[in-house]
Amino acid sequence: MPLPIKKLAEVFTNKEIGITQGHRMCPGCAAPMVVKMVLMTAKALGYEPVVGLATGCLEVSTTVFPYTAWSVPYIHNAFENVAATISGVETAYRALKKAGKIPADKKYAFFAFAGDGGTYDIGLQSLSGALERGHKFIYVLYDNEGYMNTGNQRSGSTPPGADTTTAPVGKQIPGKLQLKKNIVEIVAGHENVYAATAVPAEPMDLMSKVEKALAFDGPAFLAILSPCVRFWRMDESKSVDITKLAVETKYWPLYEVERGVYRITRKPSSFKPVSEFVKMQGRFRLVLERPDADQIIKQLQDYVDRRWERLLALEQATKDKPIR
Amino acid sequence: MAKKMIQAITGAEAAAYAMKQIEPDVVAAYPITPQTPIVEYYAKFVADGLVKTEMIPVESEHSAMSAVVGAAAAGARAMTATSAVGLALMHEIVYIAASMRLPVVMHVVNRALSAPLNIHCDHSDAMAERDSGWIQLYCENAQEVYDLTILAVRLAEHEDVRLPVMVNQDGFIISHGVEPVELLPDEVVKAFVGELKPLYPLLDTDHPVTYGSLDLYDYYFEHKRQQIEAMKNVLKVFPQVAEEFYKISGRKYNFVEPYKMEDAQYVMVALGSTNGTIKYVVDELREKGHKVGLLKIWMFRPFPKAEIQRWLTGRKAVVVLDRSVSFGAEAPLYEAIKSALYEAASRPLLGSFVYGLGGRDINPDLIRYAFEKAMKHELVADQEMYLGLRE
Amino acid sequence: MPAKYFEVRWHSRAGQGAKSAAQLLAEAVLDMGKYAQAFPEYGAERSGAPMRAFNRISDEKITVHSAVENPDVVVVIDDTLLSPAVVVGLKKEGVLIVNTAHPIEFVRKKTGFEGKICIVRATDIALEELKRGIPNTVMLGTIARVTGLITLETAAQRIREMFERKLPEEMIQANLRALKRGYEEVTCSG
Amino acid sequence: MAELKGWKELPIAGLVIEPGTARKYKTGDWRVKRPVYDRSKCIDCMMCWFYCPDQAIIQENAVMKGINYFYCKGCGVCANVCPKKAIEMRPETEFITKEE
Repeated sequence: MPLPIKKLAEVFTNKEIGITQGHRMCPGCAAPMVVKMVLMTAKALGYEPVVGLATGCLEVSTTVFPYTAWSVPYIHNAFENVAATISGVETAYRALKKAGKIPADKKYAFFAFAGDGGTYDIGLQSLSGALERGHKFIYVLYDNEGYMNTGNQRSGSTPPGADTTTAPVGKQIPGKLQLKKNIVEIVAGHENVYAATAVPAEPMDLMSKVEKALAFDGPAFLAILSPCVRFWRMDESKSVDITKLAVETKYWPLYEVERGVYRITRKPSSFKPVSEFVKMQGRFRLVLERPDADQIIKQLQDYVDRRWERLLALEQATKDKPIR
Repeated sequence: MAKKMIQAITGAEAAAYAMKQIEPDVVAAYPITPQTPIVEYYAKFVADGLVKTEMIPVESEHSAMSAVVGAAAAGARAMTATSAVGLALMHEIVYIAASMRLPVVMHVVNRALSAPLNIHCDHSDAMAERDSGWIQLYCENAQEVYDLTILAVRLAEHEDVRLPVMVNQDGFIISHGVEPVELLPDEVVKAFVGELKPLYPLLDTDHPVTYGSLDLYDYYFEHKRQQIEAMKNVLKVFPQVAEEFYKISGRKYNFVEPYKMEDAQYVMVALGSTNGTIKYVVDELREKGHKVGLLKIWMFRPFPKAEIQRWLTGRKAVVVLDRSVSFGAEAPLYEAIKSALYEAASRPLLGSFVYGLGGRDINPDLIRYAFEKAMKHELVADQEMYLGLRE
Repeated sequence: MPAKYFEVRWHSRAGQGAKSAAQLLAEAVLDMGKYAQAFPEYGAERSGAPMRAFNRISDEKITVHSAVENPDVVVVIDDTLLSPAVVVGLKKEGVLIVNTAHPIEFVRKKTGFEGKICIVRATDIALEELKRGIPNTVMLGTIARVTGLITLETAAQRIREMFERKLPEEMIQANLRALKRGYEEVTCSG
Repeated sequence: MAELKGWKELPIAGLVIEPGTARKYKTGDWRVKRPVYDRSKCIDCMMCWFYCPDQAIIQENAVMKGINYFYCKGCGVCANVCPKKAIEMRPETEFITKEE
């Protein structure tokens, strides 16, 4: 189990977290919180993190030359290839370890961080290849549901109805029409993987999944909902709260898939309507002003309901039946 | 010098064999015709436990180069191989590897770019990367593939260079043609290439470094200037490394190979396997009393301008053969030669011949024809001509 | 830069609208029959980070595309940004225009600028007139008054055209009142 | 740009060879709202420290010591996650003269 927050504070009183101050992410951005939680968990367990980053907000805002907000080894290669890049790093580690060229007592943890663009879209092939090859790495998706680094363009993760600059809410078309890809199932389909969802508002759940990922003998994937306060058009102080609401509305169910076995890690006793999540964000404002707004919300509600039922059924069906 | 071991092997096998002796820590590669046998041979070496290399069987060339960048930044000696559209798919990361100053060695088995789809030799793939910041070496035969691969490791990793190297061989013609190759003993190669001294390895967690920062208008230019300097340094370092290689092999390499150049008045310049055919024609024409010669280019990047000037100044005519085109401009090798001769005290007559696109054969008759054009002074500097093309 | 160019540098925070304000000024200048450029600075900064935007204005066609180094006017949209850095390169005979509720002496002390300083309570005026603390239209009025680059009438016309299809009439009126107050309520040193 | 280094002085390849140099970079001047902390209400739960995206909460062995205004961008997450309302967000302009 992860350390309680107060205990973590003690551990990190005089210890580097791995990401430092002086980065240039927006005020209230959830991505640096995610990185902190992930790296603190690894470091508290005695791992030496090595970080790869896909091009994106987190990348440009943390490494403006000559400044770096990283105090762990870090590599950014390009947008679409963080998984391939970290697989090269991890393979180098195995080769050099075998050759006795690096200290045997060091516990390395290889992380690839990427946004949804670098994961769902342009980086999907590289991710799939690295998962299939079975590299021991942890891929952390900070999902802000759009190309936020470049000013709010649509991605394969943008939810329907969200206003983006490349799928704007227009007079004819109500913003993005398509549902998000189910990235966790795509990843879980590689079978010999650990895949899980998490949110900053449930830190113990998140950090225990990082722990599992670290211990898992193979590739691991964490999909973490990471609000973009700027383009979700919301109060920047509420970036944590909204992820709690995402769980409570079934928008972002918390579960994990370990070698094909599904387990829901948070089952709220009652749920809130998905409209509460939607109405908290300005990116849905224009679609909510449309005459067919109720219908659009109902479709989203139906979807999250069905997906929840399906998750429950999968949990039941896959219990004690790992696929590998 | 160790006792000679000569084997009849293909260019691809020569490449793989050199890699086996170098025994890089990591090889990441994706198969593509006509590079495939290199990957296959190497995979077998790994499977048979003949090398300790960790191989990454990636899902694309893009990931091959990406993984090689990761591995090299981590502190490993890393290699890969590709061809044509595979190289084109890597393109983005080819630049990144050079700009991160990672001393990677890559085989490029030259093949035409699509469309239409073609699997045969020309140099359009490598020429599209000529400004990527990689050192480019071109091989005439399997022996050179073997030798220059070994030499490339030392050149790439030299502290004044720290740049990746592309070792080019002509697709099918060299990669699949069997020729005798003199191989060096394993221990000689291992001693020659030595251990990689990684610079700022990622795996040194006690000294964390940041690779691939965001570098805007206040610093990017300076970092490019460093790369320019590293390329200039290649011109100093290459002869030193070549001299050391000569000591272990008895084979001499340089930026260019002059062939019967002493009194040559009509000179041909080319890259790759065609040079061997040109040598044959030079011999033949010499027998008839013609003062012809060949200047084979081993190193195209950095471009050895001073050497070119030294060898071509004062000749009567120079014919440049290009196995690629630059649509709307002059062919790459010709353009470079012409530019180098701008400052020459006595400029020769210049002619540009494009040949061999998509694997179109180049035979002695065609080369003889080009020499004859030169000897008849029928060259026009601004007029590109074509060898072996139907009008 | 040649004397024939008049140059403005805006200081604000990413997301505060300096880019749009510079564009608005350029459009108003064009309406006056002059030539203008507006261009922001693109970096890695996120919302809230200090950022800059620029204008270049001339009676003749502008062909220069280089950076503005010695502006004639510096406009500071957020007084929490005041520091000597905002007046770097500002011509001695230039003007520093600041949106602030503080006195001129405060601005002088914060920036060390010895030339002409003009202040306007643009955020307060915007809050009073528009019910939102977006000071751009107020600042445009102030710039019209201080620099004479544009007339109040042209600025008003530009605002009307820009908002006509987007905002209800009462909001357009509010913007025009904000513009006028920016013109009238500016205080300058010396 | 006289203070910037020339190409001979910079490490190669755009590498940053010193860790965490961003610590020298002030992000506190982005702030328009300032978190003000009331020790008397604080229970040292460390929620503010845990969530602060800019690591601007100063703590020692899980005892809250204050806010680092050199980095704090004023997002208000700390005030929002504080279970005891020990942090209040105030307009930065209130403090602009006080620091003289």
